[in-house]
Amino acid sequence: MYKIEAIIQPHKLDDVRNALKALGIDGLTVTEVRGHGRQKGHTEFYRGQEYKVDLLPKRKIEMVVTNDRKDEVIETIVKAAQTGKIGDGKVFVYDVGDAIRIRNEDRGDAAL
Amino acid sequence: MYKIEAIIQPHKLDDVRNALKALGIDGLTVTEVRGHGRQKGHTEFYRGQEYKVDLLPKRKIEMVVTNDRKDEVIETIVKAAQTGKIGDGKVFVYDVGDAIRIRNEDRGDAAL
Amino acid sequence: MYKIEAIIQPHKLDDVRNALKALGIDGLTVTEVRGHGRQKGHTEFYRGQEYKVDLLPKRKIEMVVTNDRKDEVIETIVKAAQTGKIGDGKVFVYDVGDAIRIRNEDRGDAAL
Amino acid sequence: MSLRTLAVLAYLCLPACAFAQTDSPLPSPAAVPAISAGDNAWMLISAALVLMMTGPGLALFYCGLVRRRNVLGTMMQSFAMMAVVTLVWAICGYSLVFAEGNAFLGDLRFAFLHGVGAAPNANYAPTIPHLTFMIYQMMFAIITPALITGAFAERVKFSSTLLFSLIWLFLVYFPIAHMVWGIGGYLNPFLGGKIPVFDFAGGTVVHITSGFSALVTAIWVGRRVGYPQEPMPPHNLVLSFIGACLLWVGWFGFNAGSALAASSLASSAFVATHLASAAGAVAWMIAERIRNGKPGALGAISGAVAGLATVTQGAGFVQPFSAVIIGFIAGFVCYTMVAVVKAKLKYDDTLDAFGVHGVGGFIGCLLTGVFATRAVNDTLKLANGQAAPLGAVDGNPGQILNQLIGAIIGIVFAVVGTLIALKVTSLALGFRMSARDEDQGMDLSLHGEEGYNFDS
Amino acid sequence: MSLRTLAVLAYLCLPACAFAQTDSPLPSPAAVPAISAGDNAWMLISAALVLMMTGPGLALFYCGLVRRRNVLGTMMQSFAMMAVVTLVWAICGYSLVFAEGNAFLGDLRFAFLHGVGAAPNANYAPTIPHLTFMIYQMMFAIITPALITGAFAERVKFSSTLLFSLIWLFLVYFPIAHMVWGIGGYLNPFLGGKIPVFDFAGGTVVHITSGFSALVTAIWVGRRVGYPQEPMPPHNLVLSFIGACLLWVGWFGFNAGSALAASSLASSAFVATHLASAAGAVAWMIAERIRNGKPGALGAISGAVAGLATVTQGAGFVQPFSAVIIGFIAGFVCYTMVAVVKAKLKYDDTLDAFGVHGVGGFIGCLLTGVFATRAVNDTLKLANGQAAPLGAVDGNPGQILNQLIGAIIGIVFAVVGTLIALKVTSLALGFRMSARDEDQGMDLSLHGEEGYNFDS
Amino acid sequence: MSLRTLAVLAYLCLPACAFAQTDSPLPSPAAVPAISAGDNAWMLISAALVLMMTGPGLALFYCGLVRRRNVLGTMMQSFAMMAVVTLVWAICGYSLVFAEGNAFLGDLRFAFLHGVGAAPNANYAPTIPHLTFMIYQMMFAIITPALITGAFAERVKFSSTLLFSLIWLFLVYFPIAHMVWGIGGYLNPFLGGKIPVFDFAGGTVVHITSGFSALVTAIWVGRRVGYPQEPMPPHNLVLSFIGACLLWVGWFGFNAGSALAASSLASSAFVATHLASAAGAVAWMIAERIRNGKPGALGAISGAVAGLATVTQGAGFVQPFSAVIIGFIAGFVCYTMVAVVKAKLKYDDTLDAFGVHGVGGFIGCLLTGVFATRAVNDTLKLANGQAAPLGAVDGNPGQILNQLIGAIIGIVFAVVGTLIALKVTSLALGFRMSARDEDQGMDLSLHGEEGYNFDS
Ligand SMILES: Nc1ncnc2c1ncn2[C@@H]1O[C@H](COP(=O)(O)OP(=O)(O)O)[C@@H](O)[C@H]1O
Ligand SMILES: Nc1ncnc2c1ncn2[C@@H]1O[C@H](COP(=O)(O)OP(=O)(O)O)[C@@H](O)[C@H]1O
Ligand SMILES: Nc1ncnc2c1ncn2[C@@H]1O[C@H](COP(=O)(O)OP(=O)(O)O)[C@@H](O)[C@H]1O
Repeated sequence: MYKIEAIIQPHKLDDVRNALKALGIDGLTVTEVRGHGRQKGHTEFYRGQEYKVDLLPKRKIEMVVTNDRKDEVIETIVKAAQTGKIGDGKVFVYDVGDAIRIRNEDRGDAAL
Repeated sequence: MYKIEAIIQPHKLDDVRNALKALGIDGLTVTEVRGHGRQKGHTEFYRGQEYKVDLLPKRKIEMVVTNDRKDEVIETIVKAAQTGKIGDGKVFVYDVGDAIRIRNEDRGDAAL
Repeated sequence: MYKIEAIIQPHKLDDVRNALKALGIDGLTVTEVRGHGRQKGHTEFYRGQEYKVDLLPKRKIEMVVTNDRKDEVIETIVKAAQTGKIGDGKVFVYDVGDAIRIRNEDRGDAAL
Repeated sequence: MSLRTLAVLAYLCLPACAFAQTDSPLPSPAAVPAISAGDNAWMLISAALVLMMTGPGLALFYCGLVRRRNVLGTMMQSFAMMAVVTLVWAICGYSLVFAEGNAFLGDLRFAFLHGVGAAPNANYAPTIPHLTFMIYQMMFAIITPALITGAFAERVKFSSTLLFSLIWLFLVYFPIAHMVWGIGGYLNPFLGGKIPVFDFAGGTVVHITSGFSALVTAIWVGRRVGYPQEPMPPHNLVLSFIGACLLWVGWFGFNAGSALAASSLASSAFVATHLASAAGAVAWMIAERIRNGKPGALGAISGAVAGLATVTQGAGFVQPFSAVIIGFIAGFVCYTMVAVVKAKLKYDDTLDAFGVHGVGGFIGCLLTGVFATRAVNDTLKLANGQAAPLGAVDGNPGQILNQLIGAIIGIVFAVVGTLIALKVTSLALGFRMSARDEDQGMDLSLHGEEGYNFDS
Repeated sequence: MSLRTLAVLAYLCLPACAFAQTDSPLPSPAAVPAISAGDNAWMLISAALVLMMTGPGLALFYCGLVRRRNVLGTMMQSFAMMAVVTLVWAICGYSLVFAEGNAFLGDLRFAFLHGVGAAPNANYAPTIPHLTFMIYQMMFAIITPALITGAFAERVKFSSTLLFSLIWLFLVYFPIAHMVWGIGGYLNPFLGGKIPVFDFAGGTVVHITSGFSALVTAIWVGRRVGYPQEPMPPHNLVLSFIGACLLWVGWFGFNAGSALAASSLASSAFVATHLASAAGAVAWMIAERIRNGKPGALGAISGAVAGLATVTQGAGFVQPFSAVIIGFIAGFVCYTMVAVVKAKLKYDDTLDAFGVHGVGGFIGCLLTGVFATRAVNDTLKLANGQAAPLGAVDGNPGQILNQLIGAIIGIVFAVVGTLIALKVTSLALGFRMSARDEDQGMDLSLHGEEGYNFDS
Repeated sequence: MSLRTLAVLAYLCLPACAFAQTDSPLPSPAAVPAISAGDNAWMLISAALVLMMTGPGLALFYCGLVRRRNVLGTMMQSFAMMAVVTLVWAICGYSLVFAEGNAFLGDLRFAFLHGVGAAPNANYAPTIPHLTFMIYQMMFAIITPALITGAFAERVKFSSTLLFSLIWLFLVYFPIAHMVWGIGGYLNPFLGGKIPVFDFAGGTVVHITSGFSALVTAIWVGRRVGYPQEPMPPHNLVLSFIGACLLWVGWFGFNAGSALAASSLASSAFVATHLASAAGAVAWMIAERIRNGKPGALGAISGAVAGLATVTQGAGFVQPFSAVIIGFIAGFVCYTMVAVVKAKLKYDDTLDAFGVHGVGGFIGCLLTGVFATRAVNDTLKLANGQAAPLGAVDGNPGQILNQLIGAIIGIVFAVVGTLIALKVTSLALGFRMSARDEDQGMDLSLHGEEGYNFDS
């Protein structure tokens, strides 16, 4: 089991979700985050006072998948989220020790 | 050290926290997330325009625990969060490499 | 590759970010979270009804770094976030399986 | 149950009253007085202010106090009154209250606003068009059932709220308003009533009726799921703050407008209203400072509203510093009610419609008997043409008893009418939301919308 | 294209009209009437209410409906009108509308408020200072272009919005307002017009012009990126709710204020306004209940606004229960327009400026021809001094045709003027934001600010 | 320190003044004039509007600009004034300002509103009840200390804010208001003053005093922790926008209401107010467009408020296009003050109470000396009964000097009084919150509440 964590542009969320749905990946969790990378922020002005904002809104999608689906999921996300411009985001992959479905206490791959 | 990550129904947060407290687990971090799984979303209407919402509000609880507490923690969470209905959520378990308490630079199990 | 996850006081975010910038760490993701640990919460009153709040606002910073930077990053964060008071937060370290830059599909260390 | 019996009795009686004696002549005023542009300007703007009290005023005050998922549902409970009560009032409500009829209800001569036009109704307001008087009074009928909804907020169906409110208007508001303000009304000291109750702007008609009805509904419907173990802090006190300020401002239309002219009596009621509000806020802050160590923002605005509700009955009868005393008492008593007594009794009056309006209205009714004075209001004349003494300060302590009787009659009607309305609504539509809907929130389950979509 | 040709023609014609015949004498009233403090009080407060309709009213109603990132940009589209139109109106707008000129435009005798002072302008409002009349009418010129911005919300540059609105005022608002309300205006039945169109408070002048112009702009500018596949739910319905309530309250100034005195006609217009709003809200809720199973909060407030927009034209001419009918029709028709027709035609009128104001204004114009009655408004006299019959209910069904002609003239001016204004603006500054800016949101890209910083 | 000495001197002097000469007779008007319903309607609604300026107006304008954690604390600084100043004004404030006394303070004849009733006070407003005049003026005393709180927002204890404001009223507001507006006041040109200063609606009394006091408090209390390195963007500009719009609308009551009648002078002041606000908004937007490339929403509303504050002094004395000029100057100067000068000088006037109200009030005071004209206001008569020339445009350039003297006296009182009030408060209660409390935020540490609980 792997956890795939994708940090993407907010307006790409729907595209990515649709692509994943097409792949049969349903279980996922989304978090609103702000991020910084190579992308430059912007400047705001309040009564002439400058205020630099360099943490930009992103969405984090986390999904735990079985080993065999890892690569296609990554590929799908990357394809759906890509615009080719700075700020597109990253995908990180982690090992998962175990998974439990709270409803019925299924464990492991069955829980996903 | 393990990280236990539980994604639960928002209204179960208090129950889970109380159960964990009873177990002596104090350190935890909560994030507001939205998730999708088998649970169906709902439809909203704004001036007759339909708008399907299928990311539903959830709470993510993360806690890093020592190896020996892992199982009882999982069990406690599952018991407290369970309603038996779709949407109850998942628990995922991850390995943790290290932990540091910022206040006094304690490391490892001592930091939890 | 490691993921460093730091949970810190909200008002320490700027300090930590500046310290990391000085170190050359640019890529990071910030989440608003609420946490509980040894720190005591506070009591609110609404029309005389008491209401105990013991989940306090924190910021979670996540950054994935190459193996060789792990230690200096941790050290920098701890130094910048420390006030010596209860509630300063924790740093957790996780292994990362892989990283992909969505924009150009760079992989591994090159993606960071 | 005696209450139930009484309820049935009242229910049978009322319609009979409603259509009786429609042929008794209206006392025709000697000469038709001219319309005063100044008075009409004041009354039109007062009507606008009282509408503003319900929406956005009360809607905001209430919706800021509920949980996020009920913000729209709570607003809608007020807004729907603006829509629905308006039509009912125009169709027959106005007539049932202000037409001549019997001592308990007007007849239907003004149904569908028949005969309500440019010419003044000299019985009530000889210097403004009858239409102005009608629409001004309409705004009171709108806010009263809206106040009640605070007691059962977060757990009742929208359709049931509407049906309940409609029945309630017919069983409680229309009769009590007629009795207190209508010509020949049983409690109307100015137009031929039997028991003289002074209610300048609706302490009994609006606040006692809504407040005690609120208590009955809260008990009947039961507590919210999770109450009181689960914390349910207000989701947006800024909204409640805006609402409270607009209530304060709008209340000038409510109380000073009740002079029905831009007269010095209006000025006097304006001043009394403002002073009582300020005193109520100060008192509640002091109470919170003493009990919790910190005066809260919610406390300050609740105190102001308590002061306003409490001074409503006496606004046009009392001296400025009597209003200050009334406001202070209001702040302390309502605070105690809401923070101490309610917590003890464990009923779930979500937004304290009873604790503030019921309790405030009740003590305001009695205090009017204490502080009402002909030095402020000389409308009531003795046989010899001199102004009649009003309250205890005028040497007429018996008025306190009259006020108490008025209050009790208001309470009885409120309790009985509310029970009937609840019963009928429950049979017809059910009343409470399902536990699942309550958990999901009114916004989604009743209205299919969310209040905030900050991540869009 | 015929539209384009017509546009050019009109463009060439208008300035010629504007400055023609400035020497024709004003019909001097026999005696200068005295100012009435009551009327002046009412008109000043009405002016304040109409300003409040734009800000915060309309600004909130609109900005709550857009996505979070456009909240400030949307507010600014209303607020900028409060600033800029004010100056234009004082410089020459007032004169072009209300000075005597020809049948299509006033001359410049009142430019820079020359001659606009304490003495009343007896042609329009003999009991209030000329300055009061001027500033009251200004508020209408402010809200009208602000209404249009709802159609192209979330995707047009700020500078372009301003330039477009200015040109639009000269090409559409000033001529139509003069024709309908100005002395000698082509459609003004009270001051020597050719075709008698009854427009009490701006159904044609404000709602038809803004609504149809809105449609043109929405089609011209094209849909928002992502519309309609991507969901774009309102980001904060509480704001829209506050806005709608303030619109309702402010509309009393708009409609009842249009009596230009605190007269019984004002009371009548006040009542009609309120009843139509209530009926509109009820109708829209019923429509949503039938179609989606749930009456929404956005539906309820939209229905109220539809009722208000629709009754505007007839407010001072119709009986209370005619207003109820008008409101009901408004609720159902506008709902259908917005929920069914718009979805079919797929243009992106972001905030339904056309569906509510254009459609509501149009049917309100016709319905005024049906329901206008001398029983309410006897200002128009026959040769024999008796009140002239007004609408179909007075036995004058031909008035419906007059109203239709008025509406069509309004629409033609709106469409042609808007096309010209769009074209000129596009050439001068461009109109639409870049896709990148649209994606980032108006707040950051146009104003360099964010509406909310909740994590600061 | 000379300031300190002066402070002590003033402190010793004032009480002496306060109770002196209470036996000097009031100039009794020949005949008691009748109350005008129109004037009373206008003044009551103006009073309501001015209250609405403080709450919710100013409270929202301010609380939207602070950080989320201080939203309630900031609102409370305004709301508490509505409660506390009300009582102080009724007890003795009104008397100290408007009773006859000496040139610097009134006596206590009206304490506890003794003798303040239905009969007009002909010295000030012969056509409205004395009570109306009293309550209208009360609203000014409420907003003035509330304005000051903007300067030390986010870092001062609630109890200290209250105590400071109370002392400040006695040391600054009451004397200056008496001097400018009270009978026999030193600077009152209409009622026997020595130096004629024209202050129609409180440019000196409200804006100069509060603005300069604000500066003193900001410097005294020091900067917020983290200022200016740490960014502190406004947490909710929508709230500030609502607040600014309500300030604009309410300001009609403030300025046009200061005519104390629904006269053509009120209309004139209304127009001047509106035009200056619009011009201020335009000017500030232009300034931001030039300097940052983007006109901001905060800029637009700040400019409107600057225009309003600046035109306050001259509103009832200047022609419409003079008001436009005043508004433009206000927008540019206040922008420069706030965006350039403040940044250079590095004091932390959190919400720019000085930069907008102090600076605006000061230039408005001088510009009144330039633009005041008897063509607008002919109240001041020469010996021969003709209207006296007022400002430079009337050929009386010396008035600019008079205005300057008035401004300086206002500033001296403000600075000295504020220093004393700060010192006393600090000794009695302390002034600033602890750094820990400041970090936690006012809402939790002072009031034990949170403004928003969106996740409940
Ligand atoms: N090393 C990292 N660790 C954690 N998050 C990162 C890291 N690098 C980038 N991110 C996240 O990815 C987002 C996009 O990164 P950015 O460098 O702008 O994109 P790219 O370089 O791929 O065009 C950032 O805003 C941040 O949230
Ligand atoms: N594979 C997964 N990866 C990440 N999060 C998941 C996954 N599956 C479910 N979730 C999270 O758990 C929540 C509940 O899942 P759901 O499938 O509705 O519950 P269940 O099937 O256990 O009844 C989802 O809303 C989502 O946030
Ligand atoms: N074991 C844990 N797992 C996850 N998060 C934790 C854990 N312990 C602490 N935290 C997070 O760190 C924050 C600070 O912890 P706290 O115990 O108050 O600080 P400290 O003991 O270091 O002074 C908590 O609010 C919580 O968000």
